[in-house]
Amino acid sequence: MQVMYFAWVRERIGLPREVVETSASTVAQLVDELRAREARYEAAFEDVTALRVALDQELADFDASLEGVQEVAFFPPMTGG
Amino acid sequence: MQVMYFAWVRERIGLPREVVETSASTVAQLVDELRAREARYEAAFEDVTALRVALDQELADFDASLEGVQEVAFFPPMTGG
Amino acid sequence: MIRVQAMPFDPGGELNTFSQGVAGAGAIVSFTGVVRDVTGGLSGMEIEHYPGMTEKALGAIRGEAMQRWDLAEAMVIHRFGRLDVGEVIMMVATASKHRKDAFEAAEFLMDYLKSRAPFWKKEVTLEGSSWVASRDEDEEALGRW
Amino acid sequence: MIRVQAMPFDPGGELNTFSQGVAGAGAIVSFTGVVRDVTGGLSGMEIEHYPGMTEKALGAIRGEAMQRWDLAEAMVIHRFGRLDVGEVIMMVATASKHRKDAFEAAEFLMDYLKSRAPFWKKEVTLEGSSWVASRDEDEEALGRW
Repeated sequence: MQVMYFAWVRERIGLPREVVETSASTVAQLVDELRAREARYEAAFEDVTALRVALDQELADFDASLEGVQEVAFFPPMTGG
Repeated sequence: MQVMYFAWVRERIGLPREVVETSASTVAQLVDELRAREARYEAAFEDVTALRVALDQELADFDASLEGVQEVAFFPPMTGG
Repeated sequence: MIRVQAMPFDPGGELNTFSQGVAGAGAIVSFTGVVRDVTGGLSGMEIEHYPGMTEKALGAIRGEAMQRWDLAEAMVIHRFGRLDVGEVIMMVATASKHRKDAFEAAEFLMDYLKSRAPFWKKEVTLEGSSWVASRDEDEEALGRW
Repeated sequence: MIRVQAMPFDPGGELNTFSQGVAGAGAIVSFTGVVRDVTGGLSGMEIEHYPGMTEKALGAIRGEAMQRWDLAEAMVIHRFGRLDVGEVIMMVATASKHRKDAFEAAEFLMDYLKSRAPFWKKEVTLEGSSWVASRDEDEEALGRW
């Protein structure tokens, strides 16, 4: 599964994207797996309410299923315009 | 007193402005005087609710006083923009 | 800035000039009104106005917008005289730190100048010409403010 | 029309091109966002985005605006990458027969792209750089629609 990070999530984790082997069935489970990896992931995901997630480039909730999903992206709330 | 006419009021009366000698103390009295003059004035002022009036270039009501007023203008509702 | 003129003007150029003149205000809203042949057969428009009162009325409307919203600047340009289909009739622009202020003030300017600035439009077709009737909804739009 | 680009663009030129392309729609509203040094000391801005999702999100927001209002056309241009103070960040334009539709749709587009299109702004000063925090009022603005 392709996992992407943007803005300060990318900076904290230290890379823009990576391929993750996971059996997580929801976004929340994937977050728990990533957070358990290393301090930099823990730092990025310490407050999930400050984060947004997109599944295959559509905004989703953290309890959404990962079934069939190829691309997961984590980022802070958008600040365009 | 300078009296001015715009848009279809001007067209019905047939002139854009004229000096009117009047002792009318309100706009409504001036309208009655003008209407009594000729058919073209009667035609212009037949429905006063379809008209607007400005006194010295400020919108006013038909019962407004003419005291001290130098310029009266009659016209249909505005259609700018 | 208020301008009442017979001459055509370039809305894009005006927008850029306006925008460059308002340091500190990052939100710029513009409204442009263009003569359109909606029904088919329109050859143009004649706009009559009341010189003197027009400038005063637009100045007062602009002044009220500047007081009611947090604006760095507000601009109104309105043409009079003969206009062809496709020509720009008028333009409003507002600049603020906040997009909401810029939007609301631009709508306010449009609503007020529609019904309170002394302009009268006459549509010219091949068959003749007729004064544009005022619309109840334009008068009602003022109720919002 | 949706455009996401690193290159600067000319808002006045875009407004004119847009306006000329929408025959029949006499009411044109535009919003332009400019990098402003509000606090003093800002040297520029970095805008990051999510290629692919950005175009999809803007397309979906534009599509919803076209459905909900009587629009002839709606346009969004948004830059990414490094921008200096005074540069234009983005622009929205709408065209309609009715000024109310043009205004509302432009506000809708702005409110949605602020909080739903994947852009992130970073302010760059001489002391360093920091991500712009999202504002509660931007999220709340969506409640209107």
